[in-house]
Amino acid sequence: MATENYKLLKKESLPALFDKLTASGKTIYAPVKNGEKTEFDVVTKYSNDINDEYIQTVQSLKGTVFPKVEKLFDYKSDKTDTSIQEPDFSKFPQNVLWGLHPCDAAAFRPLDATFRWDYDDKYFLTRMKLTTVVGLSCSKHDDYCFCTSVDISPASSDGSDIMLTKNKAGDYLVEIVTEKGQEVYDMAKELFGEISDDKESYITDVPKKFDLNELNKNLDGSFEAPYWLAQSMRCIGCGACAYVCPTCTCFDLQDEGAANKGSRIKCWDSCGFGHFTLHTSGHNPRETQSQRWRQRILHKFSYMPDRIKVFGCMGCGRCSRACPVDMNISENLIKIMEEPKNE
Amino acid sequence: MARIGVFVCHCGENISATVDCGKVAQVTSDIPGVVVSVDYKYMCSDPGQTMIKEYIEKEKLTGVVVAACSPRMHEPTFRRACGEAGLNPFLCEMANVREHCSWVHDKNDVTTDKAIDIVRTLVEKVKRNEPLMPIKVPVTKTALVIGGGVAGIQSALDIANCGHKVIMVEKEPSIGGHMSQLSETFPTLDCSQCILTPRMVEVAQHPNITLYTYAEVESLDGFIGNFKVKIRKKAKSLDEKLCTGCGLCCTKCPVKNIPSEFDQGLSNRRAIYVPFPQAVPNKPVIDKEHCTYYIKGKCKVCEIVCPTKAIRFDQEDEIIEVEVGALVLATGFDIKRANFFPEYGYGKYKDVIDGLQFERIASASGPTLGEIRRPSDGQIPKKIVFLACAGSRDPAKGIEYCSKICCMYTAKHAILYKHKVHDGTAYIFYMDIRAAGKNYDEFTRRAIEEDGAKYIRGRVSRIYERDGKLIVVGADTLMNAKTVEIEADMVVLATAGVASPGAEELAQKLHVSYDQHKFFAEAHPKLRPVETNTAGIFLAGACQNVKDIPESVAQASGAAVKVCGLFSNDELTRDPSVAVVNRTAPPLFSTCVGCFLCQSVCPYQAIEKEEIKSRDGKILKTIAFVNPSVCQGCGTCVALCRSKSIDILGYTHKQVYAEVDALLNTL
Amino acid sequence: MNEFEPKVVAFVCNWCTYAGADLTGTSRIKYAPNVKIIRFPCTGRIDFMLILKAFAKGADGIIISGCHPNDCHYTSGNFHAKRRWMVFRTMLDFLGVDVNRITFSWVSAAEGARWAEIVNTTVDGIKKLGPYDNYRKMVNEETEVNNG
Amino acid sequence: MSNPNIYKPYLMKIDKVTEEAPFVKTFRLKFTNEEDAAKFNFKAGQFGEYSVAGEGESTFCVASSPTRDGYIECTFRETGRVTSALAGKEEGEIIGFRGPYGNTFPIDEWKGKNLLFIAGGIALPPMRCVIWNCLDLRENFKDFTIVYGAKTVNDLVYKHELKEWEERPDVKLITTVDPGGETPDWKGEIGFVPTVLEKAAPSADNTIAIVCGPPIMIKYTFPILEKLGFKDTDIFTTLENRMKCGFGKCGRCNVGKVYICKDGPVFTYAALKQLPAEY
Amino acid sequence: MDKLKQLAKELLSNNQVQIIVGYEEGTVGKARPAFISSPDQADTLIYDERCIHNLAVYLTQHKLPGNTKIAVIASFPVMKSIITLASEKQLDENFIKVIGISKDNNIIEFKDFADIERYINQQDLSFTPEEQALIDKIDAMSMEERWEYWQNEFSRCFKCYACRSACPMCYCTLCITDFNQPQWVSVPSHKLGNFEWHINRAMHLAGRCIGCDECSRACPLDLPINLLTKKLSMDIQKQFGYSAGQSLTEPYALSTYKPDDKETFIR
Ligand SMILES: Cc1cc2nc3c(=O)[nH]c(=O)nc-3n(C[C@H](O)[C@H](O)[C@H](O)COP(=O)(O)OP(=O)(O)OC[C@H]3O[C@@H](n4cnc5c(N)ncnc54)[C@H](O)[C@@H]3O)c2cc1C
Ligand SMILES: Cc1cc2nc3c(=O)[nH]c(=O)nc-3n(C[C@H](O)[C@H](O)[C@H](O)COP(=O)(O)OP(=O)(O)OC[C@H]3O[C@@H](n4cnc5c(N)ncnc54)[C@H](O)[C@@H]3O)c2cc1C
Ligand code: SF4
Ligand code: SF4
Ligand code: SF4
Ligand code: SF4
Ligand code: SF4
Ligand code: SF4
Repeated sequence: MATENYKLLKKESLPALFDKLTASGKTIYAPVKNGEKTEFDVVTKYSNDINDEYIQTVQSLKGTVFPKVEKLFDYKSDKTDTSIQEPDFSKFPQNVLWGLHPCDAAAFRPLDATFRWDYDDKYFLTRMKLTTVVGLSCSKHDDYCFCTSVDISPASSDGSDIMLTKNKAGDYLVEIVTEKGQEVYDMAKELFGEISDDKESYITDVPKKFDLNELNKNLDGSFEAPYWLAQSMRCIGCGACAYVCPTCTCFDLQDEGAANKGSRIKCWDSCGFGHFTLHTSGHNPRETQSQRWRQRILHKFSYMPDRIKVFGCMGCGRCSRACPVDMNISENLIKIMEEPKNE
Repeated sequence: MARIGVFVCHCGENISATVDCGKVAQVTSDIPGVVVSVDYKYMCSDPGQTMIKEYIEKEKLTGVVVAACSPRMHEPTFRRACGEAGLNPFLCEMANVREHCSWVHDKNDVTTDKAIDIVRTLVEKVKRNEPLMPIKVPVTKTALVIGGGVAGIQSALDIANCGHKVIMVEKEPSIGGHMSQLSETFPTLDCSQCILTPRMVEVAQHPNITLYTYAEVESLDGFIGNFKVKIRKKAKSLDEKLCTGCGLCCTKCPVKNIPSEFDQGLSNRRAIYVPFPQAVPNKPVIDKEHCTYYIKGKCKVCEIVCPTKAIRFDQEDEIIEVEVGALVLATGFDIKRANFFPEYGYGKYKDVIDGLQFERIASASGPTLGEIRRPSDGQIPKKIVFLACAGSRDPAKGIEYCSKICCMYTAKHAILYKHKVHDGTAYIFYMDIRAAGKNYDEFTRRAIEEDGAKYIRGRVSRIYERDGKLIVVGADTLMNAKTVEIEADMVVLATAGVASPGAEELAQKLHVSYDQHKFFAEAHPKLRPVETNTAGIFLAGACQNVKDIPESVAQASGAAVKVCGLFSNDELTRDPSVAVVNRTAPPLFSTCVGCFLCQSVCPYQAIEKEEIKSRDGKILKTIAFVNPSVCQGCGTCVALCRSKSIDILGYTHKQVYAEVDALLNTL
Repeated sequence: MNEFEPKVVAFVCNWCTYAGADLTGTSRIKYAPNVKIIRFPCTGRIDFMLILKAFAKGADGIIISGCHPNDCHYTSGNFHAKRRWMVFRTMLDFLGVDVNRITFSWVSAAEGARWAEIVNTTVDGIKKLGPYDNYRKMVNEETEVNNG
Repeated sequence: MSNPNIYKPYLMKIDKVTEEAPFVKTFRLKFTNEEDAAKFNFKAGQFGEYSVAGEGESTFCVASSPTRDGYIECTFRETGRVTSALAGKEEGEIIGFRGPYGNTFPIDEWKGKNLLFIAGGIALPPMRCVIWNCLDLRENFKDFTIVYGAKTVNDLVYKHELKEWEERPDVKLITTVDPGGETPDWKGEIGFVPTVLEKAAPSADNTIAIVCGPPIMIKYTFPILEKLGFKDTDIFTTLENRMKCGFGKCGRCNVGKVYICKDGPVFTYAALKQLPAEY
Repeated sequence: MDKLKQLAKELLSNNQVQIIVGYEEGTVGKARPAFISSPDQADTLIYDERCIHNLAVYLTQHKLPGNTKIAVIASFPVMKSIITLASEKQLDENFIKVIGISKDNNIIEFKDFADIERYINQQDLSFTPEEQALIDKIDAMSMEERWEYWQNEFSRCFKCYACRSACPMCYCTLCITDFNQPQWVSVPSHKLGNFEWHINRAMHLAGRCIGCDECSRACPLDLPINLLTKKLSMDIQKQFGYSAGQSLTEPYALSTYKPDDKETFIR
């Protein structure tokens, strides 16, 4: 790849940048080392625990825009009157998500598409609007990663507002991708320099395991395919995969509190749960785990691209890492690709 | 749609003195679902009740909360009133603002607020109450009495005389139990058999009593009012209809050396035998274990001699099934025997005997025809030592309880001995003399004072033989634990009374509880001493605990009254507050997963298995089922069930949850 | 500021403690009004979840009381209850729940004075412990954004 | 409002409660806020999320006709947490409603046709909306036939309206109850809906059939309609799948690619045939 | 383990069982549960120290076809699970063949469940010092510290229920968390909801937990929730002398009692 021009952010400038962001009222999430593991956490200052060479966290940052539990509104009511108190949307936090890998940054696309589909979800969209994504190219990967198979590259800046790539010296090559990115840059111009370099050379090489569009075609008419059952035998139907996934959006609406006061809450749910689709009558359209596994795959790789024009998988491999019984998604997708197409 | 009426009672001034009843009514009228809330001086008075009834009709109330005294006081009153107004009585609840509020707190706002909270809680509960119907179960008016000792006999006769059918099952060839073995009885010293035999005959002849001797209960199913019992009639090898009881067979049987159970091994019987002359029924049975024909395949002497050809060698055990509405357990007790007292040489020395053996020796119908002669050589013992508490109250032997009868019968034995052997000396080792009972203490004093029994307070450590004498070594605790040694001709051990041998097994068959000593457990030690935990099964006599005859008979009559009380109804009406296992739409059918952990917590064995079957009879699921006729509504199962599959009517999850919520929500 | 008045819920069985509390009333023995009673058929019916629910709904303390051992109207409900509490209490303690806020007691139908005493000592004890803020904090936790 | 909150319900006052059958009630609901009322409109077949504070939301179709202004109605059966709580509400109390969601019956396209309504049990509500809508525009349509069945006489909902329809000369109403469900004075048919339908044999010519009912009834009714000559594009029905949001986000109701909340609940038999078995 | 493969082949080819639940090579160096239904698949079976999943969980998931005989490869925890499940009437002995694997990796063929019971009772069932140490560490904390510790841990939980799904003893078709009238356990994964969930889980497994640690292993967020049930197991063993998975017939610790159960806190 050719050499290009980048802004340069020196390693030493990071503390100052973080201080500025914090001072401007932003909440910063960054990948923080904790023993063997690295997980996203809120930080107010730059520290050496912030890991810019992690492979992947267990949990994504989905929760910053689609919290695992979100209060929609409070209500109060008595015998004759009821009132609803919405949250103050203007008080929603201004988040800077620091150091997400391209898969995670890209994951906001399907979230956005879902929460915008015909009906705008004010909660999500407000949070998203207040969020600045600082992406980080991947210098490492593991066998679970398969971003290249879902048309994302370890260096792609799609979904990020600012894109960082760490160079040999440990400094960052910076791309300003969006206006929001520009704002951050403008806020701390003095910390940035200029450099020209070839960022591709610092990036890990993730092998491509399958072709996304081929897969999409293969899935057409696969509804009755026998492989769903074969693949899902071991699946124990927990929600681990969906809960770590940066793009899964299934949720539940619940009331909490008593009749006179309380709140309505939106909280994560998973299509893998047996009672997810259970009718009150006892009938369950997705009664078996294989039907639910099929829903998971088809939703991401067939229904979403069809209905909202975006795939529901970013190749981060989280679900495969988290699954207690090794339901490795890319392995299964490859197997589906290998199936003779049933015409 | 909830339409609740709240009725706040002043109870004269009992409530209104500290609680602002008007305010309670006013505030509670704002609770959603409350359509009327009023206060009144005396709710339980006629006008008060009429007011409630009128509101029920006028306001079409779906629930009533009476804020007044304790429900333990007036719940029936107000529920009846509601019922009369056409509201299901179980849709009425009481808020206890008197005992739990006005009487225990001072007059102030806090007290009024508490009253309001109590009402609110009950309003939320009653909103979730369901109309309940009292449970009705038909009653089969036949009783089964198990055990034909004096207790069983008494119960059977009492019940039969009330006009109900009774089936009696006795495992021995004759009824009579231990009492028939006794010589004379304390404290009156009347002849045991003389008073018992007529009653035994009455049992046999009573038109309402069906007697099965040589029979045992095989299994029990069902529940109060509706038991199904399988009875095993052991083969007697005899056609009882043909047998006239002439006894010829028993005299001709060549097997002569079987120790007689009735005489406690002090005499012998034949292989075909009647246990004792007054036996009821007075017909023999063949003891298959000892009969030569059954052992070797030949003999048949009895068959040959029988004038009516009543012997049936090919007879087999027969299982009959009967339906009964109640059971009386009267299987009695037993006493500890050989092996249990190696230190006393019991079983080793022929002249160390137990109390029952002494009874036989003292009995006019016994092996010695009532003369006190010792087993070894038939000599009349001149010095005789009685040991009370042989095994009883002895934790080391595992029997920490008092056998209750020994003190008395030992005194009796001493008296009987002195009456028969005037020059003899009776020594009695005892721990304490327990003689509580009408004329009991007088009786023991008589033994000491009139009949000169020598009471020594202390334990016997050892008995051994020396020169044909039994040396009894003990300590006299009243004499500074001085060692006492007595050269006795005979020793009688008042061995501990214990549960009858098959008690545990029987209890398990019948699902009644039993204590650690295998005596059957009463439902409540004070208030329900003749009932078991299993509704419809009652206790009589020594099977519950060792007792003497008067106590056994009294309890037996008590049990009979319980049975007759039960039988005085064609149907049983039970509190509908029972547990139910939920049912849901298929394919789940119920959230119960059939772990049956609930089964073992239920104190009443009310939980059964229910199979849910498809149309073609395939078992789809096995779930728990609570038999509403048996469940007493304690709810112990409810709190155990993890998946919340059992609920208890009247105290449902929804109800109690709402109560907790309401009580705290606005506090 | 007023003195802290704790909210205490009592779960009692119908046959012994409820009747015992009735006797307290009949005997006109005064006790702290902070305690409110919910009636159960038997201690065996009391689900541990109700205890948690009471805390969640704002109770500062809880009394659970039934018949003395061997006196259970249903013979063994209280024995079962006792075992469950032994286990449940261990659990609560292990989780850092303040088990001193739960009084377990046996109060018979004849022990009216004892009921008053149990209530008063419980209320005093909880006054000393103060409001159950830890639990309240957990309940009132804002369901706001977090990273997971 | 420029940026409405799609989760926020309208507050509705219960104006009238009608007990239809055991465990089945109809609520007439009025907006507590005039502005909301003025802006609100819906079409036959659409549904909404009804909520009880503290208990949650639950999905029912709007059972009243869009031609009747100023209120909406819903008919529901008490089955679970929310519906039980709803059933406990009285006139004058407030509940929440958000909607309308979903597609509609193409009533405009039915002009000049015969209409055949076939309903079973509690499934009459979605149908009732269309029936009244069409009756209010009666002149647009030709023959008007309603076949309605329930388990027992007691289970028939909208009893007063059934009477009204029965008495109207321009409506042919056939009611039926399952064998064994009749009362001594029952005058209607006895038999299952499909059987009664087959017997009545309405003409398929220029006729639109609208079928709502329990899955088992629908399953047996479609073949009979086809046998009678109905085209699958002329047969309409509604589908129900569990849903939370009502607008295609919560992930429950889809049947393959099709979202019942957005692409439904109204489907033609022809469309149904294309769907995988996931409802 | 050639013997294992051999045995599997035999069982399948003479139709003694139709399915074998065992382990196979997974991805990225993991082992994972496998379902073998024909002799030629048997070669994929493995057994080594990576094979830690408690396979008993599959015996109550009604995914396996009914009326077929199933063989299951059973490490020690699996054996204990099977005994507990059988004592709770969840397994039909006639349809389950248990291929035990001893601690030193030898195959044990069990005749019946009673046979397993016997085997279990010959093993050392005490808690390891490591397990004890983990519990002791928490026990040693002050009440406030314990509260903080668990609040912290629970606040991470997002209620994916992997812990429940992975536990063989959590076989309820409708878990208490799915029960909504009343809503015993708050659905959302906020602090209270999580707290309620974890107490419930622990109490429901009190004395039933066989100590396989599968729950915390399954937890993607590594919550040490196995300590809760372990603590209770220890306590119940100490107080009532009961340990799960030891007996087919002995009543479960919390569905029985002894009149002389000793406690110190009831007034
Ligand atoms: C040595 C001695 C002296 C005594 N002296 C006196 C005295 O002087 N005064 C006095 O008041 N009391 C005396 N007693 C006590 C007296 O014997 C008992 O109170 C009395 O026998 C109790 O009667 P019961 O019917 O309960 O039991 P039992 O007499 O034991 O009768 C039980 C009957 O049930 C039958 N049975 C047992 N199990 C079964 C079964 N599974 N199925 C069917 N039938 C079964 C037995 O065969 C027996 O016939 C004395 C006891 C002893 C041991
Ligand atoms: C388009 C459409 C139109 C409908 N129209 C009507 C109509 O007009 N009239 C009518 O009566 N019905 C209608 N229904 C059906 C109706 O929505 C359900 O019967 C109703 O929602 C059940 O009510 P519930 O909330 O009381 O039940 P519950 O089952 O108690 O539901 C309460 C909530 O708890 C949750 N829940 C329920 N069961 C479980 C479980 N097993 N595990 C975990 N959580 C659970 C659910 O999320 C539910 O929202 C319609 C459904 C749809 C999709
Ligand atoms: S695929 Fe794995 S993580 Fe997902 S539900 Fe199944 S077992 Fe759980
Ligand atoms: S499906 Fe799996 S790999 Fe894809 S984005 Fe979700 S967690 Fe990552
Ligand atoms: S009711 Fe509960 S405890 Fe009893 S068998 Fe069913 S699930 Fe088990
Ligand atoms: S409520 Fe009590 S008596 Fe009734 S079934 Fe349950 S445990 Fe048995
Ligand atoms: S597996 Fe972990 S995150 Fe999931 S519910 Fe259990 S404890 Fe919570
Ligand atoms: S947590 Fe309790 S109710 Fe839920 S599955 Fe486990 S044991 Fe059953």
